Amino acid sequence: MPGYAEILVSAFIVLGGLFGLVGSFGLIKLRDTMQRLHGPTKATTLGIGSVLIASMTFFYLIKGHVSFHELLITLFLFLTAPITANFIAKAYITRHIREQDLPATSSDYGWSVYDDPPGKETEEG
Amino acid sequence: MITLALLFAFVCFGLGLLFCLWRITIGPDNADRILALDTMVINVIALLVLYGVWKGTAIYFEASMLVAMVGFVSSVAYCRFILRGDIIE
Amino acid sequence: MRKRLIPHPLLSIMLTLVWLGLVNKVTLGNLLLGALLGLIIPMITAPYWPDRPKLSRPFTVVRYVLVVLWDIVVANVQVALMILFKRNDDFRSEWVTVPLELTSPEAITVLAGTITMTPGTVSATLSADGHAILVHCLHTDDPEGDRDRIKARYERPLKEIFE
Amino acid sequence: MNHWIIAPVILPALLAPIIGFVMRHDIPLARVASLAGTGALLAIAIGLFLSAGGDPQVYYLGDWPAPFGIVLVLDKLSALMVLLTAVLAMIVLVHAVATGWDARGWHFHALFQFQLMGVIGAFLTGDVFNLFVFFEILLIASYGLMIHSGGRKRMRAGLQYVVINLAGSTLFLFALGVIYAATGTLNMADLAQRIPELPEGEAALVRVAAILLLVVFGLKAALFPVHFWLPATYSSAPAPVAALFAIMTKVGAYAIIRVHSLAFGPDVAATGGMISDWLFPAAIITIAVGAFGVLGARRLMPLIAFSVVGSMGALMVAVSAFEPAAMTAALYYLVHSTFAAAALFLLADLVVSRRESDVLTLRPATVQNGLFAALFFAAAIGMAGMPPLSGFLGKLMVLDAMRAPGQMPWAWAAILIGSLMTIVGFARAGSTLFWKPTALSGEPVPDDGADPAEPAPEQARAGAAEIAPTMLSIAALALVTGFAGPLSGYMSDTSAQVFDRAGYVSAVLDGGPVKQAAEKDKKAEGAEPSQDAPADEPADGEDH
Amino acid sequence: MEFVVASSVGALTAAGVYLILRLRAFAVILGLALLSYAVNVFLFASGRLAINMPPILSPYEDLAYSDPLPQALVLTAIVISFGMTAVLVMVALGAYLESEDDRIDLEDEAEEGDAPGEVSKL
Amino acid sequence: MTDDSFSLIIIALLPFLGALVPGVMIRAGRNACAIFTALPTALALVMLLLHAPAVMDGEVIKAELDWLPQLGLSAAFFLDGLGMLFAGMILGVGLLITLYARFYLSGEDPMGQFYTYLLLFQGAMLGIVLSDNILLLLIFWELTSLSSFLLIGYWKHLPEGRQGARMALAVTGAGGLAMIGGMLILGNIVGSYNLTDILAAGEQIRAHEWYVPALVLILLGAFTKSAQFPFHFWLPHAMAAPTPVSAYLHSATMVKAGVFLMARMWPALAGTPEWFYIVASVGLITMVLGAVIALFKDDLKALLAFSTVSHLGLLTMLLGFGTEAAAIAAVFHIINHLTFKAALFMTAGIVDHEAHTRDIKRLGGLAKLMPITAVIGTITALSMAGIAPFNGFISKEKMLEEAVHTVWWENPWIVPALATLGAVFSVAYSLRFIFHVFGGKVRDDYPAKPHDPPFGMWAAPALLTVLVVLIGVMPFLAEPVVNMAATAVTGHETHAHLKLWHGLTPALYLSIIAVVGGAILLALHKPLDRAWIAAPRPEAKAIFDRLLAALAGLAQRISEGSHNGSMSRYLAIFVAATTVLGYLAWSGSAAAAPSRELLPIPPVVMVGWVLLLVATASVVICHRNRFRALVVIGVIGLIISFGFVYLSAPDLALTQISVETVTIMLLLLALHFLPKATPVESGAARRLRDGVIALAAGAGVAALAYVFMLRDVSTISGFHLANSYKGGGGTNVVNVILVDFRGYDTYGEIIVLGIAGLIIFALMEALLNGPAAAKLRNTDYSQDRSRDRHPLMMVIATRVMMPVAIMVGVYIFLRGHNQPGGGFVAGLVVSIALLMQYMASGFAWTQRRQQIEYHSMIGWGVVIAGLTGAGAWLGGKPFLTSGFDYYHFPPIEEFELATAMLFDLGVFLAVLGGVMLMLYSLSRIARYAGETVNVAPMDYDPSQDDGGEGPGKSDQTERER
Ligand code: NA
Ligand code: NA
Repeated sequence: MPGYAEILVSAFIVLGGLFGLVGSFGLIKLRDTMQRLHGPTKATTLGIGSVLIASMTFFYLIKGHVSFHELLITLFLFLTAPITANFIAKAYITRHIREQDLPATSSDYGWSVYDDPPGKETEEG
Repeated sequence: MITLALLFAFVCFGLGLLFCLWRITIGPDNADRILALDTMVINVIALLVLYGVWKGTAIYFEASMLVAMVGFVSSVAYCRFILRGDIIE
Repeated sequence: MRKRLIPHPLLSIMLTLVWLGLVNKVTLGNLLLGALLGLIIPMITAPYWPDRPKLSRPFTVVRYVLVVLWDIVVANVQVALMILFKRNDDFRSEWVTVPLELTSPEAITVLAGTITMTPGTVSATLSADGHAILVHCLHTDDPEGDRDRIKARYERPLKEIFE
Repeated sequence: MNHWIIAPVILPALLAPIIGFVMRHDIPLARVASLAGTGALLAIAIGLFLSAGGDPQVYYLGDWPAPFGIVLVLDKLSALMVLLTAVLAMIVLVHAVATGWDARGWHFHALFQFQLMGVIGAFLTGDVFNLFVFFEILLIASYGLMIHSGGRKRMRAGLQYVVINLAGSTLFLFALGVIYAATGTLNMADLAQRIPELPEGEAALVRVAAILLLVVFGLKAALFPVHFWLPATYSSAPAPVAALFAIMTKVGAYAIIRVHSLAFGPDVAATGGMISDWLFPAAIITIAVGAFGVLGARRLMPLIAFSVVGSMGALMVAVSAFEPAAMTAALYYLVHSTFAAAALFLLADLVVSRRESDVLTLRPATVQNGLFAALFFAAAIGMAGMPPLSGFLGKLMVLDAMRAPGQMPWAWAAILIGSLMTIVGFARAGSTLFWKPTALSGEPVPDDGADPAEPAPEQARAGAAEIAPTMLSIAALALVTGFAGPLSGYMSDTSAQVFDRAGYVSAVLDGGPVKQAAEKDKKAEGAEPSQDAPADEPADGEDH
Repeated sequence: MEFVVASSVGALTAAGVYLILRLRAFAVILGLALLSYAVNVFLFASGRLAINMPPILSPYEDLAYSDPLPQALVLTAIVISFGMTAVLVMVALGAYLESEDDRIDLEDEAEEGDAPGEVSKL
Repeated sequence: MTDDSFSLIIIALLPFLGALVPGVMIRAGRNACAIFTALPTALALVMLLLHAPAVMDGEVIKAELDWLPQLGLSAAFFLDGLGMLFAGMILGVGLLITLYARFYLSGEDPMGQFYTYLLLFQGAMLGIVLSDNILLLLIFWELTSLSSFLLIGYWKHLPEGRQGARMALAVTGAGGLAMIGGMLILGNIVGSYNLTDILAAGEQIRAHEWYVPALVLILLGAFTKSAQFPFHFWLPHAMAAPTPVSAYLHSATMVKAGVFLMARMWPALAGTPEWFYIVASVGLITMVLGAVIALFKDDLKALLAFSTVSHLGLLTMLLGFGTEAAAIAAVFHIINHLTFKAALFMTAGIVDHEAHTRDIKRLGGLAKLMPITAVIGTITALSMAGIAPFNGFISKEKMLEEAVHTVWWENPWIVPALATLGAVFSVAYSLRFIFHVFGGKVRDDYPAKPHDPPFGMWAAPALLTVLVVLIGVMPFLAEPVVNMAATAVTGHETHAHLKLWHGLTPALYLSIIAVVGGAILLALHKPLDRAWIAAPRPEAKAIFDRLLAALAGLAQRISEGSHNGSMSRYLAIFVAATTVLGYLAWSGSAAAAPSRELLPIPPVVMVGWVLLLVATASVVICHRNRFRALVVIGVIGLIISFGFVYLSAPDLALTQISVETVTIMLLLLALHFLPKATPVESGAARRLRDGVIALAAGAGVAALAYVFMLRDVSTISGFHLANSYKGGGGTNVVNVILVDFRGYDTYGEIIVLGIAGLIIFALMEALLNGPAAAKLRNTDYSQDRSRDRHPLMMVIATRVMMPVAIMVGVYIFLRGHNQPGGGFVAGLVVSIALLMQYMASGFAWTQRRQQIEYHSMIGWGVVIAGLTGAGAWLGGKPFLTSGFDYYHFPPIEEFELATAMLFDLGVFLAVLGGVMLMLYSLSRIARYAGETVNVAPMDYDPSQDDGGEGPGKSDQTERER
């Protein structure tokens, strides 16, 4: 087992742990929900990213075979994290923020949580 | 060294889980709970991956993959319930 | 005809790669099986993705990806430092409206995702007609600057790529 | 290996999806298929019954040797239960088709066939976990049948039925966990072999497993104090379904007979008389519950349901002795009470659908009042255990068998007094339902202005096909009475086989496919995986 | 570790039992879900606990494996209880839609047309 | 079988065979019906009489057919003197009653039914007296109760009939059940249920410790049947029956069954002080009481009924004396009572039939209007009074004679005194019958103008009256019959000497006292009657009614109170009982010391533990907020899945996490329609109780798990590990167990899923076609706080995610045999992938883009799995025997094909179809509830618009149905 590999892997692991911890810490530290939303979507992403890199490095450098699994998980998380954050934000906005407290949209239509899309006025019933 | 690093990371993500638990328990909003659950999912994935590194096996990879997938789906479902009531209207 | 058989070539390639990643072993058999699945699955799911997005400028794509990755790292460090060392009272969170020139849903989605993954911003919702994104900044002293940065750094290349 | 053993499971299992998914829009076709399938099932059941004369026959699924794979065991007891199920199924199915019940909701026939599959599978299996699986099949099918055609009352009763049985299934799994933890096996024969040989220190686990299983099976068999679900369920279920459920309580009884006499019998040191000691008083109180319920019932369907509870009590009293003569009585009574319950529920359906209520108050007589009255009289004396029908013989056999000094007074008093209360209850119900009311005496008369003596004109007369199933059930009672001698001869052979543990064990464990790993098995057991499990040291297992 | 598993099973069971004793169908469903978790872990534990010994055979080395049988049993149990839960949820929904509330208890059996006096008529 | 025994069986069976006839013959007319009813009776009687000479010679004819040898129950009959006497009476009177009823019943009465019941009853009665097996006797005994229930309730329009029938059934049925107990004890003592054996074992029985219980139980049966005090009250109420029934059942036959039984069991049971004090005392009381009450009854049939009670008491008392002479007297009185009482009932019936009333107060002077009836009535009533020269006199003399010699509890006076008192009243009511009905002046206010009936109606009583006179005048004629029966009763040969004149005996003095006293009582009837009416006295029927009403009410309260529909109570009982039983079972034996070492608890596990406990507690605490509870449940599922990974069960982890997700989806979908919060409904005490039960159950389960995890056990799974690869072709042992070793379980499990799909579909249809539909229509379920239903971002992400997820599903499916995964998880993963699509663009849109028959998919899954299993039959192998092989086509590397994968495909399809059908059903309900359906994949597609004007692509919505 090459020594630099060990150091590299360990470093990524420690980094991952730190970012993961900070991300979750944001969850309890920050005051309002919208702020808290920033923690996990970023800090934790890097945390888990580091962990995945550590894992790949570990398997390649120490176990001696290439592992693509981690890439898949990364792909998955990168695809899903914004959507989740978007939904959580909307869930929060609809329950706690009035339309007038938000900046205007710059077009005729309001934000989609409050306003129907164009041509949708006839939908009710 | 790796073992030590792993131990450190385990403690970090473990603490992270406890923070999430705190948020889930006290809320105050359901959006916070969903957020915490989602974060918890990410922490668990990290733990699973690290566990695989520790044990030197890739056998737990499917679990992390699946956790990532269902974590997303259930977070969206919870949010949709709050947003629309019917999640697959 | 070709569109019926291979509705989304990029998706097919991606799926083939995903398959190789899943089986974690590049062999001829796996490649063939992956390619086969990469053809079949998009065919099955084609009804749910009726139109094929236009994609051009591969170089811009690569540059964009690298930029975003770098920004993600930076964003993470910044946010981590803020979480750790900034007093809660010192946070100045703002809502920012980012008017969009993009119209392709794919492009909008990528932009919104990018915003979420990068420095101190989360895209919260679109306007009902899809011409603006509502962005929440964790801490900002200059909302207009943030908006312009987003438009310049992310929207412009995306517009090149998708339209 | 006799492949016919699995036929009664596979036939409905293949037929049901075809009916459910291919013929779901074509009721006549589904009816034909269902009737034909049930007819074939009956033929197979008869064939199996005739072939079950000798030692238990074992079917090794997947060609794996016991106890490692799952086995089916066809012995006299399981053959009898399968045949009973098939006969009952045919009767009930004809009723359901003739009365049109099957068309009042979706998927009756598919669920019916699945129900048969579950019940028969439970009777045939030789594996406790597989028993659980088939319990679940028969239960989930019964949920569907129970709420067939919907309606408020049925739905709410159905909800309770589902909930209590889910709780029961959970307990079943707990019990199986304890069994596996204590014995390391799931095969019934293997259990029968291993449990007596377990070291004394493991007895406590075995005892807990035995008692938990008793509660689980008792729940199905409607034993006090886990019987409470039955009256509401049976009286809210569609009548033909309630009639089919006559076999469901018997599944619980069968499971106790099978599992407890194989693995936890009185001669097993770990359990000793424990099962009897609990089963007996529970059964006695069950009789009382049934009797009070029948006497106090204000509606016909609950009355019948309570009589089913009472009959299960009498049956379980005999089972609780775990002794051949009593078991003979129990088996005879089991067959009898199945048909008696079916007859009553089917008849009740004919009557209640015409009276439009099962409330036991005086109402205008229905069409064919005399016929219904006569059928009710016959079915009721069957259920109440009055002569000359088999109920009386069954009860006599039970009484005769219960001679242990500590048990006799209780058993006799409960059965005799219970019978009396049942008779009085049925007499009251029957005379209210069928004897013409009059204004002469101050008895309440419906005040809807109709002449109470005249049946409502729009009532449809029950055709031959509608009445035939009820009559067949009663005819079955008569046959059980008339051929009491040969039948109880068979029962006594059966109960001898039930208590012949060694015979069962050797049939299952000594026969079967050549064990490719007979010696390897020894080795594997020696190198027991969980024994020398090293603590979590990083193993460099590799993906392959 | 054994204590952790046992106490978790106990806690899940206790919570599940408490919830199935509530009066509303939804609480009962939650309770049954918890009980289902509890029993799955319980059944799994009947094969004893083992760490990093998944029963995936390795052709290369002679490893020790955890007991695969309870795992297979639990899988079967999970699937079955999934089907059961689905039905339960639908039945509960049906019962709720057909009446005013989602109470689990049945109301009094007595309905109009019932003459309680008839019993004493004997 | 000899001719004799064959003929005996025929005799016993004839009434039952004949019972089938009337129903058919009634179509041929009432006369034909009556004749064909009489035929079997007559035939049986003739056959019986053919045996008479032999029986009188002391021969006993036997016949036996096997019935239920295991129990000792056989269809065994024997004909001895006692049986002969009773069988003759039953058949003889039966013939007369058939004749009488032909004229008595009106044209509206369903005569065929009547004769059927009558013959059934006759058969049952005959069976009692001919049975040589006490179990058989019990069967016939209860049959008489049942058939008399039908006969008493024959006039269904009379509530009195209904109540009388039920009362008779309750009382005699109860006695019958007691008797079963007694008889079974007798059988146990003797070791045989054969009557002959039992009668021969009298010494043994009387010496046995169970003698008294057996005696009491059997006597209960006899006393209830023969209307002995305190069970006498049912008989008068049975008089609601048509008079032929009263005459037959309540004078001649059924009520004598109890007396018969006492006579029958005499050799086995009589002769002990217990016998004497119980039987004689009860008989004495009944005799006096019945006679007293009879005097004050105005209804002719009630008078006769109480008279019958009294005479049955007399018979019982005689049998109770236990002496041979008393037995002879009893037998003789049985005959006499039969003759006069049957005739009297028929007379009463004639009066009722003609005058349309049976009320003595409205009668009188009938002697002139219906002289024949009057003669018959007078003679037989005099016999009933015990007045010479009629037969009643002789038997009463004999009774008094026996009474005089009887010492009761060292008191020689009490029995004769009471017997005489009974006789006094007996004379009084008999005379009243004569004088108040036939005597006196002709009235003009009868409800109908009475006159003598046609010959057919008075022929039967006339014949009996002839017998009354004949036996009275020439009693020696009856001697052979009496001896024949008495010999059978006592068990040794008797020599009865029946004379009209015995000289001046004490009995004669007592008789004279009785006649004089009776005449005085009749003279004083009016004031006595007033006093009687005024006097408070217990009304047996009222007591019985109240008792039964109380019992039924109690039963109703107990039953409905305990089965009150309270599910939570049922479950509490279930859990508590299980816990207690489990604890008792556990503590019944000591457990051995632990044999395994504990595994360590690393910090992450500690964290997981805390998470699980806190989450579990929060579910309980916040369960009223249903949505929140569901979120927390998600935590529990996540932790448990993680635990499964940690504890070497990757397959379990995969399954757990995916099942949990789908389950939560399902719950969310249902919660959409359900109340969002659970109200507080149980008080603190209730919650405390539930908490205690819950904690006890939890502690029990935890302790159990802890204990067994500390021990080693040798399990069968070594075989699976050893054979998984070699025999099952897979390295994932769990998967090989699922699809191969225990594939049958898995087959069952997918069937469960298939059934679940069916039920949910059926349920949905039922709901949408039931009252729920209206509720769905009329309730607004929408909680659409947000206006965007299908956000663009989600739709776009899903377009990429779903194919990837499906790919993952395929991967998990294909590798399941060798690595964690398999058909079930794959099915769920693909379901989740589809779910993503549904959540993104809505169910209806997605569904419409691609019609997938989820119904058929389940069916195919189940069928494929089943056929894969059955395919093994082709090779002669058992169901589910698997096959696998490795293939190698260069340049592709070697791969494996196994039938188990086909089986797994079935699993996959069933799971996918099942989950999707559930979602489909819920979605249909939602649309029914007013949900609108989009026609575009996303709310609004900005690339399609032309500056925000005009309708976009998604603006058209449609509504289901
Ligand atoms: Na698997
Ligand atoms: Na095989």
